[in-house]
Amino acid sequence: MSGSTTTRRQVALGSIFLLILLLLPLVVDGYYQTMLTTIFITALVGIAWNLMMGFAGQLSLGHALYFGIGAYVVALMAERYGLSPWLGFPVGFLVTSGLGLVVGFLGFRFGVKGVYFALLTIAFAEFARLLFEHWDYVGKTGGLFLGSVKPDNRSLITLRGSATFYYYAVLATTLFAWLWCGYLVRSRLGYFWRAVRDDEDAARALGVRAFRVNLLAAGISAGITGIAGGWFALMNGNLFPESVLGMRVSIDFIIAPIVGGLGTLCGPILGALIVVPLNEIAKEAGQALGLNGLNILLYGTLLFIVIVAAPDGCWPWLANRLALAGRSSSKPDGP
Amino acid sequence: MTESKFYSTTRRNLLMAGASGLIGSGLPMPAVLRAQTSALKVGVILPLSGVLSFPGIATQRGTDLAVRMFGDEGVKLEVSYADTESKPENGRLAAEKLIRDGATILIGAWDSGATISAAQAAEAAKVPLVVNVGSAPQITEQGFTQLFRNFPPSSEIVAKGVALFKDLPRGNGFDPKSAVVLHVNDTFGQATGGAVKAVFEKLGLGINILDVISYDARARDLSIEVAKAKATGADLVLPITRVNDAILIVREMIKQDYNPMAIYGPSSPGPYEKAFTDALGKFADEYMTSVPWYDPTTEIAKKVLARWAKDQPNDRFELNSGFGWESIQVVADAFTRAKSTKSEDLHAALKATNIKDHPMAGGPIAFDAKGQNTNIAIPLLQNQKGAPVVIAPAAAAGAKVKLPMTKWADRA
Amino acid sequence: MIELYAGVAINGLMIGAVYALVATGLNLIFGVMRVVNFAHGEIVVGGMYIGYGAWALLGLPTSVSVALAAIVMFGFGYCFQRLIGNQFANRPQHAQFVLYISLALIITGGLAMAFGPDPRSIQSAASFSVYKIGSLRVDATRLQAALSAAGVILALWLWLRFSLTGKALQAASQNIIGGRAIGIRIDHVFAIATGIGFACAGIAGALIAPLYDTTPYLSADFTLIAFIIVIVGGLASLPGAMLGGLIIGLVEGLAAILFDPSAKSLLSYGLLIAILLFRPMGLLGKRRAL
Amino acid sequence: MLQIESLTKRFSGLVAVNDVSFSAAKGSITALIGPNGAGKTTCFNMIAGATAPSNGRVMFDRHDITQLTPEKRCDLGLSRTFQIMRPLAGMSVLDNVMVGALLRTTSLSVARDEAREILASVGMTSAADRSAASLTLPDRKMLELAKALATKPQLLMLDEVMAGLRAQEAERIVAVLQTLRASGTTILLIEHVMRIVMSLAEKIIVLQQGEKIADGSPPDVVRNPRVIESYLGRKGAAA
Repeated sequence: MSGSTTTRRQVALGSIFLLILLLLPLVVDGYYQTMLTTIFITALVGIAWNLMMGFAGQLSLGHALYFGIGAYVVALMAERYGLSPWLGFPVGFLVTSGLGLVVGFLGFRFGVKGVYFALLTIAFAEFARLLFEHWDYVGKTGGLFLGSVKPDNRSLITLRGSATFYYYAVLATTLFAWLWCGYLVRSRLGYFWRAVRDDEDAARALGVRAFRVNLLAAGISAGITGIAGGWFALMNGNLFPESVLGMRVSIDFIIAPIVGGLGTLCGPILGALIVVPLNEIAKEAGQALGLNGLNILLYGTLLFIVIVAAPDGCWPWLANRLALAGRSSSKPDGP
Repeated sequence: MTESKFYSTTRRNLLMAGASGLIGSGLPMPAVLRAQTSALKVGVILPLSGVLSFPGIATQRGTDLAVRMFGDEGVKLEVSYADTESKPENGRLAAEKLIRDGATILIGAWDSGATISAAQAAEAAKVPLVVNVGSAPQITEQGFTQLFRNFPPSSEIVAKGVALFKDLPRGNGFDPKSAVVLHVNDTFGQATGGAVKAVFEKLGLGINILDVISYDARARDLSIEVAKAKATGADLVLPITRVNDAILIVREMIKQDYNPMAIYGPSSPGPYEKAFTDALGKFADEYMTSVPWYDPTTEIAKKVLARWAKDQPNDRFELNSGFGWESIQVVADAFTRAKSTKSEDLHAALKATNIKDHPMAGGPIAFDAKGQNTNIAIPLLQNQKGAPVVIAPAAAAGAKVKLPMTKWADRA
Repeated sequence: MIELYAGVAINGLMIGAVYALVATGLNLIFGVMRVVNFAHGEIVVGGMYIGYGAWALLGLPTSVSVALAAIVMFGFGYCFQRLIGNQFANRPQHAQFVLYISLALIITGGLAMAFGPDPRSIQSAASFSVYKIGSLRVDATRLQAALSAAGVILALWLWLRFSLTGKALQAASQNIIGGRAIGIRIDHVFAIATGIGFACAGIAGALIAPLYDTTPYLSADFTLIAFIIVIVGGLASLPGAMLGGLIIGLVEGLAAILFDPSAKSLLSYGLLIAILLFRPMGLLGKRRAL
Repeated sequence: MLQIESLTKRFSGLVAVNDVSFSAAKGSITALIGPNGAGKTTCFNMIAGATAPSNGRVMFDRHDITQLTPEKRCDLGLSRTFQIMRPLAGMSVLDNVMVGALLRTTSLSVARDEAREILASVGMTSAADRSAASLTLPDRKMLELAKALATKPQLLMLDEVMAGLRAQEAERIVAVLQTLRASGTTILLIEHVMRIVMSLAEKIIVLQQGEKIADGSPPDVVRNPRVIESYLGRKGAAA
C-alpha cells in the first residue's frame, strides 16, 4: 500500500457521497441549499488554506485578504463594467494568487516564519481592510452592491441565479479545487511541500527549492481563496470591507480545516460540514433561549474539545471508522 | 434558474398539499376555510446579537407591540425572528430560513447591508420584503421588485432635516458661520456624512464645513477626534453617530471644554435614546437631531404610546420601535386587504398600500415604483429635560428650541 | 495647532502606557513559553467587566477593582495553564493557536451571555474631571490609568529582576531544559507566567473600564494592538513593550490628526509590516525567539 | 572534484573554522576527523551551503559554489546527511527517499522505483511503508543515507553515519560506500570510528580547534606527531 494510490473503496465511498450531494437539491429547500453552499465555500477556502498550512506548513491568519480581494474583483467587474464573472473569476484568480505570491515572497525572502509569518499575513489583511474602507472606488465602508438578478437573467452567462444554481456552481468549483489539490498533493510538488513542511533545512539538503515551492503553495492557495470570494460576492450581492476582509473572516475560515484535520484532503470538507451547521444550530438555540453569545460559546467549546481530545481533527478518526485507513494523517486520502 | 424555481415551487406545493391533507384528515374542517382563517406567517430579520443588537432589539420591541395590538383587533400574525448577528452577509441565509419555515412575507433587516443581502433571497423566492429600518440609498436602486421600504434614505433625512435647521431663528449668540462633521465610518455614517456636506452647500446656509472627520465604528475613545474638531474652532458640531459614540463625543467635549453654539446630528440615530439621556443627564440636553419620529399629536400615536408605556415602562418609544411597529402595520394592512397569506397576493396588496393613520410623522404610507415610501416627515428634535421633543416644524412642535447651547460648565 | 498636537501626544502616551501593560502580559507569556496568547484581548475585556461589575454592583472604586481583577485573572491564568496550557507546551503552533482561539470564543460568548451585548460604562463625577496645565487639559482618569499601568510594569520588572520566582521565570525563558536541570518546577513556573500575563491584561482592563464603554466584542482590537506593540518593541523585552506601547499610542494619535482618525491603524499595520520584514527582533529585542 | 580554499567561519568573535584548505579527488573517500568541537560539522555545513563562510571559497567540479543555496548545490550533485538525523517525520520512509529521487526525475513512478531500489541496497525494504518518525536509531541512520543517495550525488557528504551503530550495521554501510566508490562517487566523511576510517579512506584531514593540523594518507596521518599528540595520543587505543 502506497501513499499515492487510491483504493477502490475510497472511490466508491467518494462517489456515493458526491451522488448524494448532486441529488440533495431535489429534496431540500432553498434554505438548506444556501446553507450547504455556505458549507462548500467554507470547505473551498479550507482546502486552499490547508494546502498552505497542512501540506506546506505555512500558518496564514490573513486569508481574508485573498477572499475579500477575490470578491471585490469579481463584483467590481460585474457591477462597474458589466463584465461576466466568466472573465471576473480568472482575473480574480490572477490578482489574488499574485497577492499571495507577493505576501509569500516578502515573508519567505526575509525569513519571516511561524508566528511572525502569521502576524505578517494578519497585518496585510488588516491593512487591506482599512485601505478599502477609505477607497472611494470600492465604495469605502458604504459597501459595494450588486444589482438584483434580472427576470431575463441567464445564470450560465451572469453566473447569478437561484439558491439551486449557486449550490451546483459552488459544488462544482469546490469539487474541481479538491481534485486539483488532490492531484497537486500527490504530485512531485506535493512531495516537496510535505518535505518542506516537515523540515525545511533537510528538504533543501535534498535539493528541494524551498523558496519556490513555498511560493507556489502561497500563490495557489491564495488564488483558490479568491475564487471562493468571487462566489461569495455573486451569491450575497453586497460586500463590505469588514465582512470580507476582516480578521473575523480569516479566523472563521481556518476553524473548519483544523476541526476536520490538518494536512488531509477531506478534513476541510468534513470540518465545514461540522462547523457551519453547528454555528447555525447554536445561533438558533441562543435566539430561542434569549441568550446572546450562546453560539459563540458553543463554537468555542467545540473547538476546545476537538483540540484537546482529537488534536489531529475528525477526519483521521472517521477515515479509520470507514476503513479508509490513512497510514498517517499527512497522507492524502480518498473522499 | 427556471429549472430550480420549478423544483422549489413544486416542493412547496407538495408540502402544502401534504399539510392540508393531514389537517383535512384529522379535522372536519375544509382545507379552503382553514387556509382563509390561518394566521399570516411573518418573518422578521433583525440584528439581535452583535454590535447592532441594541437598536435591533429596540426594533423588535416595537414589532412585538404591534403584533399584540393588531392581534387584539383580530389580525392573526405569527411572527418569527431570524438574527443576522449584525453581519450583513447573514441576511440572505436568515431570509431563506424564514421562507423555509413558511413565512410568506418578510420584514427586515434594520441594517442596510443585511437588507440587500436578504432582498436577494426574497427576490429569488418572490416573497415581499418590507424594510423596517435601513437608510442606504442603494436599497431601492438595485431593481428589487419585492422590496418595500417604509424608511427614508439618509440623503432625504438629511435634506429635510437641514432645511428645518436653516429656518431656526438666529441671534442671541446663535449665528453659526462654520461647522465640523464627525461621522462614524460605517455604511450608514459614510453615506450620511457625505450627504450632510453636500446638503449644507446646496441649501446655502452660509455655514462653511471646515472639516469632515471620520472615526472607526469600533472606536472606544474619541478624544483625538474631538480634539481635532475643537481645533477647527467650528461654531457647529454635526455628529453622525449611533448611541454610544454620541455619548463618548459629548463626554469628550465636556472634558475638553469645547462649547459650540449647537450640536446637531442630521439623520443621526442615538441621541434620542434613553441610554443617551440616562448616561449624560443634564449634559444630554440641547443636543439636536433630525430623524423620522412619531407625531405625538395623532390619535394612533397616543394609543401606541399608551400601550407602550404599559408594556415597556422601562424603555423609550423611539425611531426603531416606531418603524418596527409600522412595519407590522404595513403587513397587517396588506394582509387584511389581500385576505390571503400567499406572497403574490400580499405583494399586490402592498403595491396598493395607502395608510393614513400611522404613528410616525408624515403623509400616508404608500410605495412608489421603486418600493419607496416618500411621504415620511423629518422633524427636528432637541433633548430637553432628559427627553427628546419635537421643535420643528412649528405644527408638530412640542417645545421651543433652546439655542445657543448652555456651556458645559454652566450646567450645574 | 501646537496645543492640538501636544494634547494628542500626551493623550497617545497615556493610552500607550496602558497598552504597554496589555502587551507586557502577552510578552511575558510568549517570552517564557513561546506561545502566543490569542485570547489576550478577551482577558482585557474580562478585566473591564470586573471593573464595571465592581463599580455597578458594589460601588467599588477603580483602585479596588484593579486589585480584584489582578487576583481573579492571576488565578484564572494559573489554573488554565496548570490544567490545560501545559499539555500544549510542546504541541505544534497551530494547535496552540486553536486552543487560545477557542478560549477566546468561550470567554466572549460567556461574557455576552452574562452581560448582554449592550455597552456598559462607568459613570461618576470623576468621569469628567481634568487637570489643567496651562492651556492643556489632561483627562484625570486617563492619567491615573497611565500612571498605574506604568507603576505595575515597573513593579513587575523589579520583581523579575530581584525575586527568586522572577529569576526562575527568566531562567525558564532563556532555557527551558536548563531551567529544569537546575530544579525549576517548569509546570509551576509556566503557570505563574501565565497568571501574571493574564493579571497584566486584567489590570489594564480594570484601568480602562472607566474610560471605554465595555462590550464583549472589543477584544480582537486589544489582541491585535498588543501584538503590534510586542513585535515593534521586541519580543521578550519588557522595556521594549513599554517603548512599543508609547510609540503605538503616539503614532495612532498623530496619524489621526494627519490623516483620518478612522484610518489611524493603517500606520500601525504599516509599521508592523516594516518591522517584521526589516527588524524582526523588534526595536529593543536582541534575538529571534522563533 | 571538491576543493576547499581558506575556509573560515567566525561566530560573533569566536573562530570555529580557521583558514582550512583541502581537496578531495574524484572517486575517492576522504575522512574529516578531529575531537569534538574541532569544527568538522561547521566545515561540513559550509561545504553543503547550510552555513555561509566568513571567508574562503568552495570549489566543486572546478566551479565556485560558495554563494549557492543548499538546494542548488544538491542539484549540482553534492548531497549530505545530518549528524542529528532529520527524517521528514510526517512522511513514510519510501516518501522520504522519493523526495530525494524526485530531484532527478519528474515521474513519480520512476522516483518510486528508484527509491525502492535504494532502500533495498541499504536493507530497508521492509520499512518502506512505515512512518519515518517511528524508526529506530540505526534505521534512521540508514534513511539519512538513503535520502542522500536518492539525489544521485557525485559528492556524498556523510556526517557520522556510523556513530552508535553495531558492527554488523556499520559493515552494511561500509559495503554500500565501497560500491559507491567503485561507481565513481566521491565521498567525504566525518567519522569517529577510526577502524572504519582507516580501512575506507584514501585521505584523512585532521581538524583541531578549527585548524587543519594534518592532511594525508591514513598511514601518514597516523605517524604525524601533532596528530598523535593532540588527538590520537589520547584515543590511540581505539585505533
